[in-house]
Amino acid sequence: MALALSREDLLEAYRRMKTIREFEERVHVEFAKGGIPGFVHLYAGEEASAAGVCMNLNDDDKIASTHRGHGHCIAKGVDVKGMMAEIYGKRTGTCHGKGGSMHIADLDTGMLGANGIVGGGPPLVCGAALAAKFKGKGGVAVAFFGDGASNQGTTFESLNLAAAWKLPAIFVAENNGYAEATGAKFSVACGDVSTRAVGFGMPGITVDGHDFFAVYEAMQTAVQRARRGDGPSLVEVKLDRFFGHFEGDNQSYRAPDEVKNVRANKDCLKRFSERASQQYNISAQELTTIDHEVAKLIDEAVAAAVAAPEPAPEDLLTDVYIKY
Amino acid sequence: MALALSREDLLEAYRRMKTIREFEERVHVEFAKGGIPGFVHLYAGEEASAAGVCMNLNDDDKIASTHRGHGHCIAKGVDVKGMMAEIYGKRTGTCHGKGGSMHIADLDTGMLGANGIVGGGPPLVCGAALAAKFKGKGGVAVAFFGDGASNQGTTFESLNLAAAWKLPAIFVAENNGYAEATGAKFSVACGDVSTRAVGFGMPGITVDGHDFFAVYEAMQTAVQRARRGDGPSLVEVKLDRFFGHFEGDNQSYRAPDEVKNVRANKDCLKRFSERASQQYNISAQELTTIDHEVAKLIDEAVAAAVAAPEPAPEDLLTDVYIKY
Amino acid sequence: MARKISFQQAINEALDQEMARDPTVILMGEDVVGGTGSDGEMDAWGGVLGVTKGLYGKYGNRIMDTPISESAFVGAAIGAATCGMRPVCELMFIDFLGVCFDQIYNQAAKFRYMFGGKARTPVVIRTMIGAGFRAAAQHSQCLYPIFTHIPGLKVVIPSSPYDAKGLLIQAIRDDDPVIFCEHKALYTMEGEVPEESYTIPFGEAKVVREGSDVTIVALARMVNMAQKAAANLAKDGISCEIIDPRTTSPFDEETILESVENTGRLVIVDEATPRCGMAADISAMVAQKGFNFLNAPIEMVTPPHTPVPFAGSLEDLYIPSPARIEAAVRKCAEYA
Amino acid sequence: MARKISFQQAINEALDQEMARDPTVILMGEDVVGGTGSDGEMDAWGGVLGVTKGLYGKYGNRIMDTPISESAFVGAAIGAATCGMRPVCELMFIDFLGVCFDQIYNQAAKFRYMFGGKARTPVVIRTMIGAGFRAAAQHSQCLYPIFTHIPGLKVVIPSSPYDAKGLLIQAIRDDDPVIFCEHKALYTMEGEVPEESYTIPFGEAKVVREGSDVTIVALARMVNMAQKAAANLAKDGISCEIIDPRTTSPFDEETILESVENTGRLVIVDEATPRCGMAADISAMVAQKGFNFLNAPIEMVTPPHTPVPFAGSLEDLYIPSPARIEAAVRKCAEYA
Ligand SMILES: Cc1ncc(C[n+]2csc(CCOP(=O)(O)OP(=O)(O)O)c2C)c(N)n1
Ligand SMILES: Cc1ncc(C[n+]2csc(CCOP(=O)(O)OP(=O)(O)O)c2C)c(N)n1
Ligand SMILES: [Mg+2]
Ligand SMILES: [Mg+2]
Repeated sequence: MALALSREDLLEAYRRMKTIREFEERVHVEFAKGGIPGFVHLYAGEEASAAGVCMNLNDDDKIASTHRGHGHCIAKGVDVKGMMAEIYGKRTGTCHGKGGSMHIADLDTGMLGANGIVGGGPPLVCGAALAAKFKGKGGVAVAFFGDGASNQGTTFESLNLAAAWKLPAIFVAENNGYAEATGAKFSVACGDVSTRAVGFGMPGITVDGHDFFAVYEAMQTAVQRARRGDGPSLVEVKLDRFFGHFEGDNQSYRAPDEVKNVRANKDCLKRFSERASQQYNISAQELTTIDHEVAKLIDEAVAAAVAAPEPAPEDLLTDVYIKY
Repeated sequence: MALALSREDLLEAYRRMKTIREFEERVHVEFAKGGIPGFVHLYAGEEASAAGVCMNLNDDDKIASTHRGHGHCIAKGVDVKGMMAEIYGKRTGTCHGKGGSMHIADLDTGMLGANGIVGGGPPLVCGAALAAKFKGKGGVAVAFFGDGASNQGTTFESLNLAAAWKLPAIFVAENNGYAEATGAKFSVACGDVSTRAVGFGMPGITVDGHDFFAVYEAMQTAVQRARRGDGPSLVEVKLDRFFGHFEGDNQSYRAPDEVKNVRANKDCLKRFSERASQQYNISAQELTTIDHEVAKLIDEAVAAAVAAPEPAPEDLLTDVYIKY
Repeated sequence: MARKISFQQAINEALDQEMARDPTVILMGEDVVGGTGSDGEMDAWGGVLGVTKGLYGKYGNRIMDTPISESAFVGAAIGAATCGMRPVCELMFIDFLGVCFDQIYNQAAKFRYMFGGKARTPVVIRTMIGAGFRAAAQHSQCLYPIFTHIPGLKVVIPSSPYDAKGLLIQAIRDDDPVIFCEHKALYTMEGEVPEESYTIPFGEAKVVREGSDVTIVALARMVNMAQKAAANLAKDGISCEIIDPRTTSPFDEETILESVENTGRLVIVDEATPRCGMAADISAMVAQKGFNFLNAPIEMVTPPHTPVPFAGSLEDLYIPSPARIEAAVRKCAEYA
Repeated sequence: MARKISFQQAINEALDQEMARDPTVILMGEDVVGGTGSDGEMDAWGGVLGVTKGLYGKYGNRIMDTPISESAFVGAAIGAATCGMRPVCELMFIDFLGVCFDQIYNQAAKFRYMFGGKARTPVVIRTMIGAGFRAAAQHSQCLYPIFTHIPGLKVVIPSSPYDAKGLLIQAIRDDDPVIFCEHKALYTMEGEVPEESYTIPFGEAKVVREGSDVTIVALARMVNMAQKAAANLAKDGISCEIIDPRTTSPFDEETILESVENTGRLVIVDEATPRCGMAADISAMVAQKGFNFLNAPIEMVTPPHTPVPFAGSLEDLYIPSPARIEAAVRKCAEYA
């Protein structure tokens, strides 16, 4: 493996993953208390994917996300406090409280938006990749989508268009085995999503999404290919979510103890820490320092969000058009 | 090859192909004269596909067609005179003149409709196959679609749904190399459409669409599989159209002499006749007799269509709902 | 008939009774069973809000989970309908019509006309509408004006458990394609519903409250809002007649025109956005056919021409409220 | 400025001039080049009716053929717009909106609002509308009421070569998503068009003909039909004022209201089907805001609530004709 990661990079990767984890665990708690409105889909358990992908990207690169978008946002560098305020529907939120959990976007950091429409992102990523191609500076665009979204026509079309136009796009299928309560074993008729790559004339690979390093490496290859102008790739990341489809889901469609086992044996943070210490000589101390910083950040984010003002009534009518 | 075709079957297959050819050549001529309104897409050159597929089907089986639907209709047994009248927009037409070339349907013969929407048919075929499955009598449903339509999201989704539900459906990709003026070499990013089958967990095969026997055989396998309850298949048929995308197309996007060569060397009727006489002992006389009958039928169809009345003004408002 | 059940139970019961009665009735949609291909229990969800829960136990494979492929499975429902089945297909939220709309308006809606009267497409598409859940711009729309615009479709929008059951049974037995809109904020509403099966014909509006000063036309959750406003207005001696069209296509013009003939004043309350919306449609009809009845301009109470905002404070402003309805009625009533 | 060119040439010229001016303007759609991946010549088609022909020769890869994947390429245009390009994307016929609608109304239209004002999506979707080609139910619709219904979209519907050029240039320079509707029966219409580049602002109706007895509002090809009717009516001393709104969103209410204030009578002619349609929308607006101006019920001349039939004899009955417009105007003028 030709990892291009420095020690600093690894600490940064850990920080992003840990921030996602803490963010989601906390939103879970706060939601249960009743403080957070709407539909909320948590990313906990899948952190290695967002981080493994985004550690390959820079600020000019773009990503499009899904309904389960918090992790992608954090990994791409969206401000955590703005996100938390947004989830609470506050005026200080990333989208001034008008978008909420399913619509966090931050074009400045190249985050083109979470999306309430399954399969909504891949076409947009074709466009972002096309713009990058015209700009000619080697930028790439990444579409995250789930196993469920892999069956949406918009996703298929985008794979083909990206190949036909030879776009610098990477399609990251986050296969967590479920679309809501429906198993991927049923819904993805070919088994692995990556099997579909050949039907679009692009390379496809399946990697263990509990392993940051595996995701990072597969993405590295795909990103390099895209930056070289050789076209798109499909990277399937197999992983598991720690929580239900959305907050409030009792998950009886999952096997008994499934989540417990996942948390015990497939925790990407644990795996990362082990390998970081064994192979890269990163100390427990270093990680614990990050843990504390992250915990503080999330505490502050929640406190600020709770204290922040609601949007003003006049906000209802603004931002529909630039000029009308 | 385990062909189940009797001599009578072969003569019937020839009759269908010849009828399609004559029908289309004549519509071409009449269109140029100005007698036929609207957008008309001719199927001439592709007859072996429609016939090779439909000779495997019975009246209970269903097909869904495309904008280029005349051949599928004739092969499935739709009344030729009704079709011609429909294309002329007459009250005696299959659809009483309200549908036209792009919307000929005849549910009684299991023809669910031509379709003006590229990719409109495959979802409907999933439904027809589902209905057949519930009926439990071994019925199947076939979706015809082009290389262009193979890139439409609705088509991809249908392939996956048919596999997930294990439907008795067969997807026939008629790859004539073009979607309007756009080459399949560009638009189908993987080359052969059949390459996509693996991404939907179903068998895929590519056959020579100028060869009735090749199409028939591949379909036989697929239909048997479907009737057995083993699920869908994707059959790609490679062929060439003799005319432009629609009437009026000057075809400058095709190579010089391309059509001439196709007509000279890849005419499915010629190939059929040769093999029919060599291998199945069918005489030129027998075929000529059919030719004459077909020519007469088409003459009569045109004469009747021209003479037929326009729809009545009150027809404008009928048939929107069964009851409103 | 004192039995009270919820709107959601009324829908479940309608489905249950029709499936029991007619073996060609089948159900399909994302997680309408919930659990297919998973390692835990089947029927874990019974629809994202539990509306179809329990039907799998009774009808097994006649209720089917689908991949997230709306074009394919909505189209499959339509195709199966043309082949003798009576599918009830769930499009989870009406907001998702954009990924399957072609099958609905270019296929199902037009078959009968294009095919010269030969097709029969008895399909029902059940779908959730409406704001109020803090579900933001892509899970809160009404959008039924779009379906109402399309010739060949029927559009049903119940406002009570009683109507939900009777209209859904009618929809399933109906031979034309029907879009059946369920306002998610009504699911928990309780009301009297007969246990036996019954149908409510399409195109017959319901006079929800009789009155003589101002006519209010409202659909779905807005009927509720209008009732609250009317109760308040009654205290000030303003008598409102509330009419719920129940179906927007076909549409009962008569009941509304008769009422406006009496009152001379009309307020239309609708949760869809205003441009080419339902309120405009009804207003135009009355302005043409009831021109002489009108003693005041028609008032329309709708959300603004904006997407649905997420924050609760904004969403509450977005949705027509009893207070806004009251104000519109007063303005209309006072006009001289 | 005596130069006359066709509607179709006006559109080609607008695209050409904007591509020359601004390198971020790119074009995409099915066969907008025509010939990609084929064995013959490139730019063989230049669009299915030749509207973009010649641009490939000038701008090469800035104009791109696409697979038949409307969701992907319309979405790509939208995505590229959010990343600094100004794509002009062709949806061949508006009838095909059903296979890509989500990207338009849930994505492009809502980004700016959902993202709290941070997005900018300067995309233009050019698309053909209208009947008259014997193209039947799936290639002849108007459907712009659906786009007009959606907050966040702008909708432009030119009726002359001059307007087509100026409005398209405005659309390309506009920072919001624009649906640009081209009536296929107008492509060959000739008219005076300046060679230089110019813009026509959105939301400004055009008084196409001045008159004092009856106001006629009409869009696209219906402007033509209305002019024919008005010419005939003038012979009988009925003076019609014809107003073309040119854009349905934003919508110029004032020009119409002012005219109705003068005439007291309004006929709306529209080629879209009537329910929740454009005619109803305009009617409702006037019935509310111009109630006191009206001396007669508003007349609406539209197709019936049916799909578009194939047969020429039926299609001609379907499309609002000068004769039907005349009759409506007379009825309106005679009302006392
Ligand atoms: C077009 C569309 N269909 C259905 C839904 C409802 N829905 C939201 S999330 C979801 C499941 C998505 O599954 P997957 O893509 O695997 O992502 P995951 O939730 O597992 O991260 C569904 C069906 C939607 N939002 N959009
Ligand atoms: C959804 C949709 N997009 C575009 C069109 C316009 N159109 C009609 S036929 C056609 C090409 C179809 O190509 P293919 O599927 O290969 O069929 P062929 O014409 O070669 O038989 C196109 C783009 C359409 N009718 N529907
Ligand atoms: Mg999943
Ligand atoms: Mg083709």
